[in-house]
Amino acid sequence: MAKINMVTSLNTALHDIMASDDTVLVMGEDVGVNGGVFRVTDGLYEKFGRKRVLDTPIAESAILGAAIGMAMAGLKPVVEMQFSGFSYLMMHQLEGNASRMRTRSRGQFTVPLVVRMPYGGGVRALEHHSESKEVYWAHTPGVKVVIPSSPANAGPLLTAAIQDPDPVVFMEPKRSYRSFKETVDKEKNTFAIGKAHVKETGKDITIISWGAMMRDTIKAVEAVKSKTGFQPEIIDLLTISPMDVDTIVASVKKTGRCVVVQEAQQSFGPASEIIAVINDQALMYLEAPVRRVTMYDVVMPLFAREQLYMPKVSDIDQAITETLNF
Amino acid sequence: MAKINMVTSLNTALHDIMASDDTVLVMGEDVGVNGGVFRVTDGLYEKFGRKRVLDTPIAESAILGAAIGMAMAGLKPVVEMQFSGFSYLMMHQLEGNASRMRTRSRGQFTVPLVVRMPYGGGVRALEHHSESKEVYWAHTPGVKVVIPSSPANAGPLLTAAIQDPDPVVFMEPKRSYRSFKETVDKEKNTFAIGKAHVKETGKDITIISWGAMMRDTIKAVEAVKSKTGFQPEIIDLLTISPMDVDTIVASVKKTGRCVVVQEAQQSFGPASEIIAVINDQALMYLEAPVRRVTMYDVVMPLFAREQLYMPKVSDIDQAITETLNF
Amino acid sequence: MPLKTIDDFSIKQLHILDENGKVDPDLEPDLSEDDLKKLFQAMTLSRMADARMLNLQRQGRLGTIPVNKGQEAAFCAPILALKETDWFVGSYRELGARLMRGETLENSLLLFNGWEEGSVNENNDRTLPISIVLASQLPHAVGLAYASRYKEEKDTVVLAMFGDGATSEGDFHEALNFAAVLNAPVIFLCQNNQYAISTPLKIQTKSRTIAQKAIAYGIPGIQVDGNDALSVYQAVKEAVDRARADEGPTLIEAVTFRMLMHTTADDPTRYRSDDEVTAWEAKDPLVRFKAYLMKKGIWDEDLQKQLEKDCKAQIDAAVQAFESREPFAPDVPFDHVFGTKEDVIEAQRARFLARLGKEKEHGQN
Amino acid sequence: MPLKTIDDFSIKQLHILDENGKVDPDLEPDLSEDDLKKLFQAMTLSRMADARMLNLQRQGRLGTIPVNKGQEAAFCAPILALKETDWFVGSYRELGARLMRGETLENSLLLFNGWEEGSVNENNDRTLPISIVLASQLPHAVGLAYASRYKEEKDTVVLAMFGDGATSEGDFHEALNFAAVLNAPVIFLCQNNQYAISTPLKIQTKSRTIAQKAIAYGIPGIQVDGNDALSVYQAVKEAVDRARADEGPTLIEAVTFRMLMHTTADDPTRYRSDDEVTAWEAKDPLVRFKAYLMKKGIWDEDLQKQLEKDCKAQIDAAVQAFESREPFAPDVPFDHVFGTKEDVIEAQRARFLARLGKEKEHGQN
Ligand SMILES: Cc1ncc(C[n+]2csc(CCOP(=O)(O)OP(=O)(O)O)c2C)c(N)n1
Ligand SMILES: Cc1ncc(C[n+]2csc(CCOP(=O)(O)OP(=O)(O)O)c2C)c(N)n1
Ligand SMILES: [Mg+2]
Ligand SMILES: [Mg+2]
Repeated sequence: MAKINMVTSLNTALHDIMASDDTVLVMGEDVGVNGGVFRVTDGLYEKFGRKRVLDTPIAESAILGAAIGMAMAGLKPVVEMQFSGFSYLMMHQLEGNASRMRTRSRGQFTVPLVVRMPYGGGVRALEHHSESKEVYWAHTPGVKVVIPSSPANAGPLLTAAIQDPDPVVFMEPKRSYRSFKETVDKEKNTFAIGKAHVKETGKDITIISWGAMMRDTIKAVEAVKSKTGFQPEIIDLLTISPMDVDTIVASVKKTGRCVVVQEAQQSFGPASEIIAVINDQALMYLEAPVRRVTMYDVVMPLFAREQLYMPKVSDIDQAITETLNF
Repeated sequence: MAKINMVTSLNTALHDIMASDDTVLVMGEDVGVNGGVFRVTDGLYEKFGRKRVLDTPIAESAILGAAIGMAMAGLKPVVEMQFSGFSYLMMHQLEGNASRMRTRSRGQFTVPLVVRMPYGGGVRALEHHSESKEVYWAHTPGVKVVIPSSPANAGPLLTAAIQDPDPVVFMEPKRSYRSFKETVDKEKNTFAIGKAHVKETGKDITIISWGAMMRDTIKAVEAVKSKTGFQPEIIDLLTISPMDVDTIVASVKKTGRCVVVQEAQQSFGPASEIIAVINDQALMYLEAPVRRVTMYDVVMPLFAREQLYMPKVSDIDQAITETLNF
Repeated sequence: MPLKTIDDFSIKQLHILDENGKVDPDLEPDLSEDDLKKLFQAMTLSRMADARMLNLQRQGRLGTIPVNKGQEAAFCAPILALKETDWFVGSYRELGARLMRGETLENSLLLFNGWEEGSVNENNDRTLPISIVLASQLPHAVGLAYASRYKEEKDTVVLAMFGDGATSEGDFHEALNFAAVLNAPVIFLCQNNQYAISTPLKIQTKSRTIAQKAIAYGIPGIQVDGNDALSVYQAVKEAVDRARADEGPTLIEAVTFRMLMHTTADDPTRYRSDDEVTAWEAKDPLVRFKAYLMKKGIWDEDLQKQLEKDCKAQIDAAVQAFESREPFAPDVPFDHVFGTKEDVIEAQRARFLARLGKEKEHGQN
Repeated sequence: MPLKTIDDFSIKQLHILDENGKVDPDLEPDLSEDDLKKLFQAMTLSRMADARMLNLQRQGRLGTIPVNKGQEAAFCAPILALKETDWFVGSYRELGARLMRGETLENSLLLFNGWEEGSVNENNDRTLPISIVLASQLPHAVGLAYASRYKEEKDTVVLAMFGDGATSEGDFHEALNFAAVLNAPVIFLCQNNQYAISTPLKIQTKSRTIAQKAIAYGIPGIQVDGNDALSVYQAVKEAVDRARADEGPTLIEAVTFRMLMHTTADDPTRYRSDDEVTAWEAKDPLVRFKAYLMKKGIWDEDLQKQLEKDCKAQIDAAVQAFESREPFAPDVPFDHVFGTKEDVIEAQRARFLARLGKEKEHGQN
């Protein structure tokens, strides 16, 4: 199997599922002729045509709103928000309709759709192009929030999201789009919505991350390992909500220590929920405070300063070391 | 001093500040001739006229957006969202502009405005009229989030919010609008944005709540007190963000136990952040897990079931008792 | 080439039946006696059910309701132009339309008594539940319409309703623009009842008509007398025909009036005069339509009495069924968060049920 | 009263200068020689600065930038109709307009190199920073305009710019409707450059013009040749005069073309043909305006050479200043989260600075 990057992994998944399921369609700004500004939808327009690959007017609320209508009528729309920074224009459609239609209609209408959105920093972009706001969606019942971290899980998770009966916000760490390659095993997919992936089993400390930070986290772990030879348990969260609480709790009960690494701002971030579930179910096993490594509570700085503000390998290294030594 | 309810407290604060500061204006749907659907803006139109009390078209994004423009031009708009459930239509104006203009322009432009919104359940309302989504705003840097809990703090905090140099989301627990009365001391105001209020000092357990749940929390405390004679420290959070971490941490260091009561859904809720700051700074003082009493992670049920789903006095009582006995 | 006119537009208004029930013979729609009666019956049922609901609400037997007296022609007549397989995407103030679409009055009562279960339309699965976030249902209509062509349902159309206030929302604009670009078979029908709660139309928009907003999207727009069932029907019918023939969306403004309060939580005396309301009484859509049927010789006072009796019986039965219904299971909300079983949710359900069990033991609830 | 026309509308188009610089004498605006030259100089500076920025970006000395070649008439001419005390509310593709409003090129370079500090306009505090969330700046314009009258600034107006793509957003609609209802003195100027990234106008909207969207709001709308500086100026001037006289907002559509890529991250060959671009070359706004000035006898090749030399010197100086600038302090973002000192933020600043200090010690950064 050839190694591919995350864009190719996502693109291949879209090609495959559209070929096999003609209720799947793709829509958004510049997703057709242009293949998407990051080229995730490249080639779909040529292959599946205008009816199934829709270039839309610039109207995020109507894009999601129309997709909700399509989903209620039995289609499976895959919507692209050009950047997550523009997804807040459809917040009310997601909170008010996509997430609630099943409850509102007691299951008479359901909304199986996927909202893909590139998110996160590190690509020297303009304002609004670098945020990590998974909490907005995760704090919304009825929505699933999925964040792949690598080519190997991106395509398979996107496929699972499209097949899922519920609205899925699928956040793609744009910094990881082309930064590394992996093989993708289409035959035995082990990634499922709602399941975290234990990347490495260990006994000394639980390290939790997701999205683009996963790779920095692994680098930091390797650095600490080379110094101390500790055995970390590494969890790639993959689904932010509903969270795989059991995997987290079981791990922390075993290790007694935990570091959470997120790109989102600190306060009211996903790490807080992870800490809360550990508090609920494993507090008495903790030998040190759970350490969170996060962005600061500032408006994400433009790119001249963003590297200073995003969590760095050295921050993670330090957090792991201090937590081990607590 | 006469006892007044929360609506009167807010209404009086608006009357007073508009009389003394002619840069303050009020705008929103039905806030003028009709005095607001909850009558919080009652009488302002008659007193201050159409120019300062604007009935607007139904366009939440433009309401906030226009207010942002007014604020940049030196006015202090007080915007009403008719219900918090319709505030998500202006999410992008808040996240993308109100919260960022100071950062974006390095202080050349600032956005001193208040967005009032009735929130929360318990008034037998229709769909979208009963949610508690303070986290959406609290996870947005550059925005302050304030929630009064009683007539005594509502008016003073609204005044402080209007005088604050930043955008403030001011969430009003509609269930508490008319349910009880208090005297409001205009002379010596002790409520400030960013400061929690320690309602009662104690040594056995820290109990934190805000908004409408505060009153149920106090009822529960009284019930447990009558059984056990324990000494709780009760914190009324008042400002959700930026959070008064010092007050929380100092209290928990003293008591070693904590219960947080929120009306918002459990996952990724405000209690998780409170637990996270306790974890960061006071974990080793904890003698029991911090207990969170919350709504479930379901779409807020319509009123036939809502009482079953909102935290009840008996739930709080039980959480306190169990945490004390842990 | 200096200052030149590059495009001209005009907005037309349709009136077929005058306030006395006199019809313009050139414009009279081609409707069978049965259809005309069916429409009148639906309007009457709506009026009477609405009145009963207001009554129940005032007695504390229902929650807040949006009443709709005066708008019956504007929301019932359009349904006559639809097939069952067409989609209906409404707002919250179209009781009669929903009943025509197969919704049971019992379910409406349940819904407005706080039970989501009342949102289910057991007789038609192409009628969306009520939509409260103003204009947010309009993009859904576009998506449903697009899906119908995508699935090669060649003649399905979508009828979407909303109020005058909703036209100020961004979603109204985005949806109409989207529909126009996609050539989606949607009929956008505005119930212009002159008010959005307390806000009169002139504060809502400076355009003289809602119909002219169609020009912004390059689609047809027309204003009709919304208290004249025939005008409403005819305009909708023509728009439906165009949509079926893939000639794209239409915006229709039905000019009508909300005779009572916005909802039972509202006090209209705060913002409008009795005179204004009285002036509209003369235009009552039911009175006018009845006069038309009588003039046509297909209606009389005996039929009227019988109809009222039937409606009352139907309403009584619904109220009876609604009030004698066993409560639904308390934990149903957990069933519908997701279409999959999720540990987080199931753990919370267990906690919820345990708590309920304990409360039962202790005799609380 | 049957089917009758209740309103008529027409949309006009203004052309003053043809592609060869020949002016329609009846429509020629009343502009002084100085103003005409000032405008041409601004357009030239904009063109040359844009080209240099593209160059710098290609060399990795700037981040992603939105280039704007071809639109100079459409965004520079309007500024000539403003006073310094009027407000300018732009989007991101109006470099020349911003320079005319007192923004320094050095600051533009800083901004597009990732420094918020570049957003500050030291010479004019009524020019908002660039706005990236499409159409979201339009409601701000309405608020600024309302505030000017509230504060009894009797003749302040607000000029707002946005693209053709932005007209599909809900905020466009809400803002224009709001402005109309409030009678706010705003000039809404659409830079219709035919594309929104890869999306051509016909996928953006079905209306033949953007100008006709004004009809939806009951306000005047006009289309102008956006590559003709005189037409743009004249239409804006008339709208400004109306706004100053409290006659309300206007929508102006300037028909122009984006000659290059959307931003430096874009590859326009994926979605449009060379032919299409070439056809627009003949309409270049600078060529045409220069020919007009020459015909008028107020411009010649010597002046042209001098102008180009001056612009180059100015640009060189700005690039030089930009590249030799000391970096700003790293912790400035903490200064601007709030206007008050907040413990949570200051604690994080301390942690941030401590970390930086440690990194300095360790020689990292
Ligand atoms: C997005 C949104 N904002 C505000 C409200 C609150 N609200 C409910 S009904 C209403 C007035 C609607 O007026 P209109 O569209 O004319 O419909 P009508 O009620 O007259 O039928 C308002 C403001 C809402 N439901 N949704
Ligand atoms: C709300 C929003 N959605 C999407 C984008 C991404 N985006 C940036 S520019 C652009 C195209 C804008 O086209 P137009 O309004 O015609 O302006 P132009 O770039 O042509 O000047 C898009 C889709 C954005 N900036 N804001
Ligand atoms: Mg109305
Ligand atoms: Mg454009």
